[in-house]
Parts: sequence; structure tokens; C-alpha cells
Amino acid sequence: MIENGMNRRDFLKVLGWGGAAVALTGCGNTSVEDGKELITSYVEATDYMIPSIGVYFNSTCAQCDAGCGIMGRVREGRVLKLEGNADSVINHGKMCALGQAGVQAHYNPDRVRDPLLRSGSKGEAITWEKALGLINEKLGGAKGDEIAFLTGGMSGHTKALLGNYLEALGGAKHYAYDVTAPAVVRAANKKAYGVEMPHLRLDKAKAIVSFGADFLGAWVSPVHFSQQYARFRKGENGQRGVLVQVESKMTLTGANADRWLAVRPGTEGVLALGVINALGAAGLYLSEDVKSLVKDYAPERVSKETGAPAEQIGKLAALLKERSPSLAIAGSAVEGYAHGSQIAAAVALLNQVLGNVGKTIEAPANVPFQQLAPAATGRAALVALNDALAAGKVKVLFTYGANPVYSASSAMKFKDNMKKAAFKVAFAHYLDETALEADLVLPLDSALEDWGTFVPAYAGDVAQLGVQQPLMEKLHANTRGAGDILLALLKQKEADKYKGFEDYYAYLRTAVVQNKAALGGAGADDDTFWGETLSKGLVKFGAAGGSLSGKVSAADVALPAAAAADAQFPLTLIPYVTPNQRDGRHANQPWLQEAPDPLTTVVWDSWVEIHPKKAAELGIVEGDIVEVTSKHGSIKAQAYVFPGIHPEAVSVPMGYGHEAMGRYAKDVGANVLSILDPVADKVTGETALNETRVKIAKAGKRVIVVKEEGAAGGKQMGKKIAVRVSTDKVDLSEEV
Amino acid sequence: MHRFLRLSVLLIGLFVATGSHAAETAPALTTADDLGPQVEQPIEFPHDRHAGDASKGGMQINCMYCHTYARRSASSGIPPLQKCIGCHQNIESVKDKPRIKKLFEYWEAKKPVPWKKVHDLPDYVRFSHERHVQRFVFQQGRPVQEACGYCHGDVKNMTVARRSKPLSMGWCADCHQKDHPVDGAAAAKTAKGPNDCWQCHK
Amino acid sequence: MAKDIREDISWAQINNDVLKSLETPRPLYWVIVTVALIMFLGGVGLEVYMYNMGMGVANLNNPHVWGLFIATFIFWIGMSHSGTLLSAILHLMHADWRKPIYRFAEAMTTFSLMTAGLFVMVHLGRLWQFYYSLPYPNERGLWPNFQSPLLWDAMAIFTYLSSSIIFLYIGMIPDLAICRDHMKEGWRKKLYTALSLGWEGTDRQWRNFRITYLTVACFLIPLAVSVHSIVASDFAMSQQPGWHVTSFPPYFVAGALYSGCAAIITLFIILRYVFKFEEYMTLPILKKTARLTFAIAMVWTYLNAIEFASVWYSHDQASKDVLIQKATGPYAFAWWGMIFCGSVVPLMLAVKRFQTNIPVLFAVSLLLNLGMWLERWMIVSPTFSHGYYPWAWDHDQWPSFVQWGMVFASFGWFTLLFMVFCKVFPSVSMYEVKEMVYHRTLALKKGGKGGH
Amino acid sequence: MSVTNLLENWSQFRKSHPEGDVPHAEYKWAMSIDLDACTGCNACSVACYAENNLPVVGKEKFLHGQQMHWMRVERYWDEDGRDFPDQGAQFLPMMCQQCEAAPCETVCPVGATNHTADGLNSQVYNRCVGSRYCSANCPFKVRYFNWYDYPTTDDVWPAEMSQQLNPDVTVRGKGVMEKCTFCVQRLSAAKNTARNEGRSVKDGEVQTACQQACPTGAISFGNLMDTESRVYKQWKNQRVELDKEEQAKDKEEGGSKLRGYRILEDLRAYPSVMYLERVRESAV
Repeated sequence: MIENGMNRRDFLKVLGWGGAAVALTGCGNTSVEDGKELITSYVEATDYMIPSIGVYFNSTCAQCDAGCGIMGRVREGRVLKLEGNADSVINHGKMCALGQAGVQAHYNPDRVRDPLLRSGSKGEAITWEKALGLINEKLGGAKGDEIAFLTGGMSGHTKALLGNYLEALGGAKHYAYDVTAPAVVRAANKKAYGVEMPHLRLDKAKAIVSFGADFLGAWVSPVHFSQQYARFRKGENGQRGVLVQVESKMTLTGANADRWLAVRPGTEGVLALGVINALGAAGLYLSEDVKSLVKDYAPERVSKETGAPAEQIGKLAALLKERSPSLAIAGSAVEGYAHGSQIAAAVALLNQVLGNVGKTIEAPANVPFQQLAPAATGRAALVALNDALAAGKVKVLFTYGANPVYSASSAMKFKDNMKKAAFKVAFAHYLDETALEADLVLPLDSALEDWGTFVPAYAGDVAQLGVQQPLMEKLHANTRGAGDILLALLKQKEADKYKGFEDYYAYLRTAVVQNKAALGGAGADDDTFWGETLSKGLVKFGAAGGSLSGKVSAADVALPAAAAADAQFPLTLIPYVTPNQRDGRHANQPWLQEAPDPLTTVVWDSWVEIHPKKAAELGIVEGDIVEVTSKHGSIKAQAYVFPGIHPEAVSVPMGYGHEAMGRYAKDVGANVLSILDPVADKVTGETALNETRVKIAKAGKRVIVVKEEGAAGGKQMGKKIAVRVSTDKVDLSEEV
Repeated sequence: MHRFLRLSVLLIGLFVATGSHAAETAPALTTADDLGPQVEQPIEFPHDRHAGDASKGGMQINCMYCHTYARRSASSGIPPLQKCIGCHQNIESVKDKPRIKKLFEYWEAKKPVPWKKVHDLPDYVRFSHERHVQRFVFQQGRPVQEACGYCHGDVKNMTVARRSKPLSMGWCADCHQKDHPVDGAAAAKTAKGPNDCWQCHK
Repeated sequence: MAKDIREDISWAQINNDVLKSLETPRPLYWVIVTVALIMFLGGVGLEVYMYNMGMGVANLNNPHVWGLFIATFIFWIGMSHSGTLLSAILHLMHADWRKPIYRFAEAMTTFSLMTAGLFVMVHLGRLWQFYYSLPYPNERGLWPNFQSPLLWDAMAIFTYLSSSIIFLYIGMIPDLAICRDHMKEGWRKKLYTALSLGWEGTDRQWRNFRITYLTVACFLIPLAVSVHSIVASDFAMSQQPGWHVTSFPPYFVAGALYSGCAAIITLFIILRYVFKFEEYMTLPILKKTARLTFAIAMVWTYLNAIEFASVWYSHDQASKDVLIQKATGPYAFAWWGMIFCGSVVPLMLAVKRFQTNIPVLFAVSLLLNLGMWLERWMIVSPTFSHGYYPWAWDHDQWPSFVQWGMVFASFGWFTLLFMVFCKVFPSVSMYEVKEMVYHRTLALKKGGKGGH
Repeated sequence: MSVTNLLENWSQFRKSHPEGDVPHAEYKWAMSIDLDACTGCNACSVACYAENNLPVVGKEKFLHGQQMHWMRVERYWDEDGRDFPDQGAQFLPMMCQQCEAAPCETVCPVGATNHTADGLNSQVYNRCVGSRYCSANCPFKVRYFNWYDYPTTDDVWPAEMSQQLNPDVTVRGKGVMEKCTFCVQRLSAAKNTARNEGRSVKDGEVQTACQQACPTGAISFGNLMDTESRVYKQWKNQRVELDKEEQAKDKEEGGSKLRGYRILEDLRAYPSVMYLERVRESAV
């Protein structure tokens, strides 16, 4: 590790070693050819720059909002590989596939390289001066509330700067939008525990029952949870934790559960109440109001409604009773249904009944600077923006880190509504669907070339400010960091305030150094503190949180009666957030396209998961192209007969079906988000993702499903390959 | 027919003899002075002036004074321009020589000198300068110029460096199969160079 | 019973008839040569394509890394055994009916070996580095891996090829002298003059010739057996289910003789027609060849049954699975095709009526060869698609047009070489036919029935 | 190597698994993978792409089975025909098992794959002629052949992406075989550092890319000759012996509480990767 952070900027100025002269092949008839190759030496070099030795610089991963600390291996001026930063409280040196692919976001051949101004259907490269001037000009004709900023997850100083800019524009609106955000969970948590994201202690729990939370795959902070999961499985006191997953479509977490309970879509809440009922029956103390709430949820009824065997409900209750503390987590089920908030309340009630609050559900660390804390993203934001656009209330629209033209349901007619805004500016890495609709596209630096700070979406026990810093010289001369653009725009409005900052780097440095006392650097020299911060790539700040305040009462839980069967659209569509694709923003990173989906092992395409029974009923076999039709459109994709899904549901992964974005993303699969019904959670107004009813039909074509799984189809054919053993057959306490 | 038979016997005998001789002496075939081509460098750097013996007007500078990476990295590297300038800005006597002028031109333009590779290996060969320098110079205590000279030849008497050893696989392997003392002590244990393919090809 | 050859045929007529084949074949000859050339050129085109693009265009994959190239390679190696059988083994056994047909059988040996060698090259991923597999002193100080059956293969094939070329050539020397003496001036005369090595037909020359010929024949027989045993070792020495079978070497040799005999019947019929050899390649000889083929077919069937049985009664479940997979999986059509063509079709050869029926024999011989080709494919491919590791099972692999085309082209290449040979060199051994006629005449005078 | 050298060193020219008296000198790299911790997330596989310059072949070639992932994560289902896989799936990361008596080594005609002194199964790209015999003889089918010339194939490494290539690892052209190397470039870097300091590589000093990425720490890697190493302790604890094809676990019928095993052990290839059985709760 380089301690001397002071040289970071110099390092970037000096020339790279050997330019881009990478020998692409090592196996040809290469002979020793004297004097044919060039060795370009440095003009100036610092001590740590040694040719052929990789140097590691810390930064923060920007592939999702989890905010893992990373270190980039830099050699000869190029970043080669990302590895985890062991100091980070989020990932402790580990990384996921998505994070590994960060280098491909950086080196992506389809990045936007120049500011592009729309002229007809094409983009014309213009200078930054012209681009920024144009924005200033267009903003002049709009009132504050006619300007909207649509962003994805944002935190840290970029978010603070954006806040300042919105203010400077006279109250422009910020819409923070993310399809996969656990927005309903956060709202429900706020109610039940008093905080949006309590600190979940998986490692302390002896049993976990998760209601569709894919915490190992794609939920909130998977790398962090995976590590806790490993400790939970090892059982620090010798007892191996037990995981029960309740969901309608098997997620990666479900695939790792000791018991995977397939429930009828939307009945997760019923099951939670059923478990409480069974706990009561097993002798656990229940308060009167809870008792009366769950009295109708006898195992037989619950089993009938959810489809889970009654015996399993009893076993689950027995397990939870025996193993304390336990932990119930509400996940995608909560985001999925109009009664999602109710499901969350039922799960919270379960936690409360089991006495988990305060034991495995703790208060998170406080983030002392709220302006740096992650923006509360959600799907309702897009609905609000769409309404504003439809009503013609938005004249200038900025988008950054969000791709609504791709991810909005066709029912919202977002693309058409967007046209109503007079001037659309997209901050973009790629020419994605939204950038193509914009009037002005501003090319962004990649996450490995840019400065920034991040506050993780999920804090854990210590709050942490991740510092993002350039790991190498800019790949394209004419791209800029989002922070730099915002600063330049701010200077247009409030030149005096910001004139002291030459660029975003200067701003960031000042902002961090000024608060060094709060960031644990009290008394340190400015330069030393800043140097150390960059060297570590993160600052830990904020004390552990206090106690949790909220409480959920039986009155908060009111589950609706089971929905009547819909003859026209008999199936529930579950859009699946895959660990690799998430909401589709990484679709142009080929490693992620080629890495098989862990459960189906499909690559380079989307698929429709159908339960074998349902498939047999409909005469569908693997590879049939099926048409999935909802009230708002239809998509075609290959069928994959998959045992891990409830027969009344079909599932299609998100993130595929891009019409633009780049060579690896374009025309790969179908976009499931486009056919969603715009149904909202009744309490929070967040779009419910699993409320779309569909019918499926064969489209008459059959293809070979391109997947990793071979002809044996996941069978071991009697061979001892992946072996499983039940807990009573092993002794884990003796293990190393 | 006899003539035919005699001829066949002779031919077969000849083939066998040449074959086995060639096999025995194969490495030797390429160890002769296999001088590489004269490489034209942007600046005709006089190694003899810098590293040559004092008796011949050289300054006897240690190889690793400039090629400082050799002991720390697989790649010996070319020193940064900064290094040349570090000395030469104080050496007034040669400042207006054409080569030095050119050097300063590069420096002022902050452009690296486009040196050409003299000792090039195929891309699938990974030679570690570090290990060889550590082993022979630091652990075994051989003189630097001798150790470097095994592969680079008598650079101190060259102006622009020129490849003088074959740098071929048989040539490398030949040395790896010899017993070399592990440290400087006279009766110390010896060891051969590694014999794995993966040592150099990976 | 009809005679193998007419006793009253004059030596001059033999010379005349055979030498005529060097001059004026039927027009069909040119049709065959043209078609063969086009097929071969097509294969060259495919190879250039594959060389530039990479082996992937053949639609091989991981783990199905070998395909028709290796199967066809074994097929051609097998084909080469017929020549040795007819010329060396039957020579030692004094079966003199072989005499009119052994020359072309030997040529077949040489050319099918050359074809097989091509497949080794085509199969290599880095053709341009093929010389790494040859043991020769080199600067790198490296040797090939003498443990690898593939290396034994390369050596065995080269030895066999050079030996069979020498054998073919030595056997031709007296005939080349006849050609030399009967040719008008021209390049051919020069060629024959050079090749006949000053043959005068003196007693001493004849004595030396006989000894040399017999020695090489004796040398060739173990070589032929070992070559195909070594090819079998490529599979038997490996660890894969379906390959790891002890009886593979004799099984391969039997299969080789079988396909070789079938090919002799095919070419017999073609040559007889094209070069008007009705006098020499007579129906009784064809009948003997058909009977020989039938016998070998039954040996092969027996060894096939042994192979199945040894797999079936072994405790190796994986091998059993592969066998079941062959019979029921996606390759079932080819596997049953092999059983049908290899074991059922030859039963027709047992019927006397068919033994001299040229159209039937021609069809049967083609089917037998098809069966033997399928056998080789069924040895190679199913093991890849259904090996030890179920996750890597691949039942969808199907050779691409590049593989099929190359297999197709190899027949063109072989036919081309063979046809050119028959036009340039006497494809019926004149001096041996003369001997045969002479012996039969003697026997007739003594009142015998001819033959030994 | 002269003929004399060849004859003198014939016994060393080919090494199968180590002999009893001198098993391994200084290093024997080995791995253990805890399937109970493995979640099947694919981080290891992608990390391997990043470290080892693996080409992305695209849909068409993936369809033809020409994918190049050195580390594949296999997913198995139970085979008892229940409606739902209600005990989850079973994941298994599979890569070259670095067998001690590797079936691939003996069959290579040119000796491009060899056993190293560190107990690794080396693959030398520049020696490989592409006969693919090694893959044919590999029981695990973990060898991957370059069916195309990926460095020159469109969209595999377009100009910018080629800058990501790891200079320590050769980029393979068409026609050569490749496979997991246990990140040999990292191993030799660590060994070099250790040798310069006159010591052996310490446990934890070197990590493979997959191990480094694995979010649950399911993979341990280290020197089996180092009794302080975690991997040694795990193998010892599970009573798995490198040069045996039958382990304590197999012998003790039913009663054994061990869960370490190696795949296809009965083929006597003596893999260097030990897997720990996945555990599932019997109570729910």
C-alpha cells in the first residue's frame, strides 16, 4: 500500500509506461526481434512506480449502492484488477462478480467520449464550454420548480453538491429513482424499528427466516451479508445457523436455504402470521392483540392459502422457538405487492414476538452528516416525475445514473412524456435508452477515473465514508466527473461561493479536510489527514447507533383476503433481480453477460421460469419461445423449466432487453420491466413489482437455451460430486 | 547391388553420427557470439563512457545506479529521464554536445525518450531480473557487471547496447542445469536453476 | 468351379493388357479423377478456412474435443491393413490367387496411410507447430513426451508408411523394367528407367529380389498389427469410460482388416471395369475375396460382442452408461447403423449367389465400409458426450460442415492418389500373374486342378 | 537437454504423484472448498476472468460449448422428484483439480502439460500443439481449448478493454489448451519475494483470485507442506490424505463425522482440491 498519498495527482500526470502497447498474443511465432519494440520510459517517476510491479490504490466501488471498499491493482499506469479493501466495514476485502466487472465499466468500448448535442436524430460532438453554456441558457427560461433532476442512488459530496445546485436553481426537484430499491422495506422499517435500515445481525442469529430477501444475491449489500452469512453458518458458539427462505421464486438465497418454502405469490404475510400462531400454540407468550390477530391463521388455513405444507409451518415455529435469537427479514415480497407494507408489518411483528428486536436487529451507526447520507431511492419517484412530465410541469430534465426510458413500464408512457420537457440533459456513461432521448448528453468519467465520496446504503455497525479516487489517467480526454459538471454548473449560478474551487477535487479535499475533526482526524495536519484518507480509501465516522424506537402493533397488520383468480391473466409475473444484472445498468459489461445466472445457468439472454407442472400443463418444454402477455404489453423469451418457482407464477429476470447502450447489451433478451402493471403499494405508493398478472403462450419457435448446465440437467447421475449431509451426521465443532 | 547396400550403410551411418553429435552439442550450437543487429536509438547512449573502466575513460558507474529496477522487479526498466537530467544539469562540460542537447530537448518537452528494446523476449517468456540479481549479486556476491554480463554481454565496452547472447531457451536452460553456489561462502551448498516450464512460461 | 485365371493366356498378352491400362482407360476414369480432384480441392478450401478461423468452425467444443477427424483417421489407418494382408500375409501363406490384385491393395495401403496422416495434421490446433511432436535434437533441449500414445502413433504411422512405400516399390521393380522396355521415348520412359534400377532379370537379381521381398513382407506384418494396436492404445491407454477397454487392440486390428477387405472389393470392381482387367481380376478371385471378408466380418462381430460383454460385466458403471448411451442416446442411429452394416450386411456374403454378383458385392462393400466408419465414430464421440463428469455431458454436439466436408474430401484425396497411381504404374503385377499362369499350366499338365 | 541429460533424468522427466520418501520439497499447493459456505454467487468465476485474461466468447460460441471459464460454478438439484427443490440447490465451483497423478500429463504428445515441483499441473501454452488429448483424458473436463483466435476476434478485447489484460499472464492465441493454474503468476511472485528474503512463503501471503474474491471465504488455498497453513489443518482435520484414494471417511461406515472428500477419487488421479460437504439442517 502506498502511504504517500501526496503524489497521487502527480502520478496521474506522468506518462503511462509503454502507452497502450499491450502484446495481445503470446503464442504465435514470436521470435526475439531486437529493436522492433519500443520501451517508453517515464519522464519523472516516484519511488513506488516500478515497472512490472503492481501498486494498489484504494477506492470505492460504484457498481451498486452498497459502497464496498475496493483496491485497484495499477501497473504501468493501467488499472488491471479490482480487489476488496480489507479495511472496509462493508466488504472486508471481499468482492462480488458485479464489483469485479467494474474494470469493464471503465474500459468499456461503448462509453460516450464527447458532449453530444442532438441535431435531428444524431448527436453532434460539441465542446464543454458550449454544452455548459447551453444548459445555462436553457435554465434561464425555466422556473425553479420546472427543473427536475432524476438520479439513481446518490450519496456523499456529489449528493451534497447536487443539493446545493437544486437550491441555487430555486428549488428544483430531485427524484431519486431505483427500480430495485428496498423502498417499502425502508418505510416499513422506519415504522417498526424507527430506522430505515436497521443493522441486521445475521451472524448473531441462530435461525433466519427470510421472506424473499435475496441478501446473498442482490439485496441491499450482498457482499456484506454474505460474510455475515458465513459466520452464521459456522456458528460462533458451535451451533450452525438455520436458514429458511419463504418466497415464490427461488433466489440465490433461497437456493442456499436449509428449507425453501414455496408460497403462493403474495401470501408471505399469511405465512408470517401463521408462524406466529404456531408459536403461540407452542407456548410462546403472545400479547392479547397479537393473539386475536393471528387466531384465524391456524396451520391448516395458512397451508391452504400459501401452499406451504402445514407440517413445515409447525417445524419452522418449533425451530424459531428453540433457537433464539433468530431473525426474520422482509425482502422482495414486500416490494412486490400492493399490500407489501402489510407483509412487512407482519414480519416485523414476528420479530417482535420472537424478541429479536435489539438482539439481532440493532440500531445502525449514525451518519453524522445527513447531507451525505444516501438519497432515499424508490420507484414512486419515477411515478411522480412521470406525472409532472405528463402535466407539462417540467421544462428542463436532468438524468444521472438512471435509465427510466428503459426501466419504466410501457403503461407509464415515459418516453412520450419525456418529450414534453423542452430540454433534456443526460449525464451518461453510455448512450443508453434515456441518453438517446436527451437533447444534450454529457459524457461522464468512469468510476475508476473520478473523484467522489460514498456513504453505503447499508451502514453496518460503523458508518463509513468511502472515498473514490482515480486509479488511472482518464481514458478519454473529454469526459468529466459528475462532481466537476455540477461544480461548473454551480459556478454559473453562484460564482462567488465556488470560485475558490478549481475543480471538484479541490472542493472535495476542502470539504473533507474542513471536517477532519468529525472524521477522526482531529489534530492532524491537513495534508497528512488528506493523504491518509486517500491511502485508506475510506474514513470511518459516526458512533454506533442508540436503541431502536419504533414498534409495530397488531393493528398495523391488515392482510387482504386472497385475490380472486384471474381467468384472463392467470399467472403472477415475478421480475427477478439477478445478482449480475440488477436493474440492467451493467448490461454492457461482458463478464456479467457471460457469467451464468447462478440458478438457471443461462447466459446472454433472458428466460421465462416456469414450474415443471405448469409447463407440462401448457405443453411447454425448455427452449420454447413463449410470449408473456400482461395488460400492458408482451415480451417474448425462451422458456426455462425451473423447479424453484411456484406453479402460479412465472419469473423473468430484469436487466435484459436493451435497445441501446452498447454492443454487449443491445438486443440481448427481453425487457420485463416494460410490461409491468403500474400497481402501487397502498401505504407508500411505491410501484409493486410482483403485481403484474400475465398469461403465457407458446410463440411457435424453439431454440436451444444457451446455458452452462449440460445435458445431465443438474443431475449427478449417482456420482459423488456435490455431496450434501444433514447436520446430525457431522460434527462441525471440531472443524478448523 | 553391393554398391547400393554399401551406399545405404554409409548414408545411415552418417545420419546417425551427425544426429547424435548434434544432439550432444545442441546447446553449444548457439552460444557463439551471436551478435544481434545494431539498433539505432533516438540518442546514441554511450554505455562505455558511463560504465566503462576508468583506464579507458569510463566512469565505472554501477549498472544498477541507472537500471535501478533490476533488483526490485522482473523488469530492469530504463531509467526515467529525470535520472539523466539529475546528473547532466550539473555537468557543464558536455552540455552543448549534440546528444546531451537532444536529451534536454526531450526533458523540456516532458516527453519520454522512445528507446528501442535491444533485449527482447517473446511475450510468453517471463524473465525475472529481480531473482537473478538477488541471487547472483546479493546472495552470492558476484560483481554486478559480471552478473549482468551473463546475459547482456560486455555492455561496459559498448556504446549503444547490442544483444550479444542468444537469449534462447536452450541457452537459458543450459545455465539452469548447472550447479551454482547458493551463497558466497566457498564450501557452501549449491543449487540448480528451476527446471519447471512454469517458471518462465505462464 | 471357374478358374482363377485362364492358363492359355500368353505372356505377351499379359504385358499388352496391363500396359494398355497405362494408356487408354475407359472414359469413366477421367470422370472419377475429376470428381475426386474437386472433392479434394473442396477439402483444401475447408482446411484453409479452418486454419484461419480456428478449430471452432468444426463445431468441436469443450469437452467434446475430438470428432470426425480422429474417427476418420482411424478409419483410414484401418483401411491400410488390406494391402499388407493381401500382399504380405497371403504371400507368406502361398495363396496365389492374390497375385493379380495385391498391387493395387498395396497402393491402397500407402495412400490410405497418407490420408490418415493428413487427418492428424488437420486435427492439430496449432498445425504450424506440429514438429514439436517429433523427436529431433533441438536448441530448446526438449523432447516429445515418450509416454504419450499419440507420439507412439506418430512414430508407428511414419514407420509403417515408409515401410509400405518400400514394399510397394520393391515389388514393382520387375514390372517397371517391363514398362521401361515397352515404352516409347518420353518422360515416362525416363521415369521407369530410373525406377527400375537397372533390372535385367538375371538369376542373381531374381534371387536377391525374392529374398528382399520376403524379408520386407515379414517385417511388414508385425508392423501392421502394431500400428493399429497403437491407434487402439490412444483410447485403451486413456482413462475414459468406453475407451478403457483391454480388448481394443485386437478389436481395432480386426476392424482394420475388415474395412480393408471391403475396400478391396470396391476397388476391385472399379478397376476391373475402368481398366478392362476382366481377364485378370476374375470372378473366382472376387469370390475368394468375398469369402475372406465374410470370415473377418465374423471375427469382428465376435470381438465386438466381447467388448460389449466385458463392459457389461465389469463393475465400471461409467463405461456401462456410455454403452447404454450409444444404444439409446442421440447417437443411437449411428450405433445401430454400425451393428447393421458391420454384422448383418456381411451375412449376404455367405450366400453363394451373391459372391460373384458384382452389383450386390459393390453395394455390400460400400455398406461394410460405412459400417466400419460408423464404428470409428462410435468409438470416439459418445465417450466425449457422456464421460465421467455429468455436468460436462453434451448430447447436442453435431459435427459442422467443416468436419463432414473434410471427411468427404479425404475420399477424394485417396481416390485421386489411387487413380493417378493406377494410370502411371501397372496396377496388376505382370510378373506375378505370369508366374501364376505358369504354375497353373504346370499343374494342369500334371493333371491337377490348379492352385496349391 | 542433450541425449545424456534425457537418459540421466528419465525418472524425473515424468513425475506422477510423489513417492513415499520424498513427497514434495518445499511447496505443495492445495485447496479446500467449503460447499456449506459456497453460495454459488459466481464472484470467483468473474474474478478469474479478470485475473487470467479469459476471453468472453459471446452467445454464439457459448451455445456451441466453447466457453472459456476456468472456474465454473455447477448447480445441482436433488433427484428425488419432489415438486420443489425445498432443500435448495447445491453449488460446486469446479476448476482444474491439479491432480497429483494427472491423467492429462501422461498423454500430451509434446509434454506441454507437466507436473511442477510445487505439485501443480502446469500447462505451457507455447509448447502446446493442440492435440487436445489432455482434455480428452481429463475426468473433470476442466480444460478449455482456444477454438478461435480470441485476441483478434471482434469484441473480445476491443482496444480499450485490452488495456485491462494482466501482463503477468500470457494471452492465449488459437489452438492451445488452457486451464486453471492456481494463479501461478501470483504464486511465483510470492515465491520470489520469499526467496529474496531467504524463507518460504507464509500462509496467507498469497491468495488465488477466486479465494480473494469469495464473499463467504469458502475457498482456502495454501501450502500443504506447511503445517501452519490453514489448508493443511483442514486436510488433516478431515483426515484426507493426498496420496490415498480411500480416506478415513470412506472406511468408517456411517459413523464418520467428517465431511471432507475429493471428487472421483476412485480414478486415482489424486486431486489437490478437497471439498467439504454441504450441510443441511435435519430439523426443518
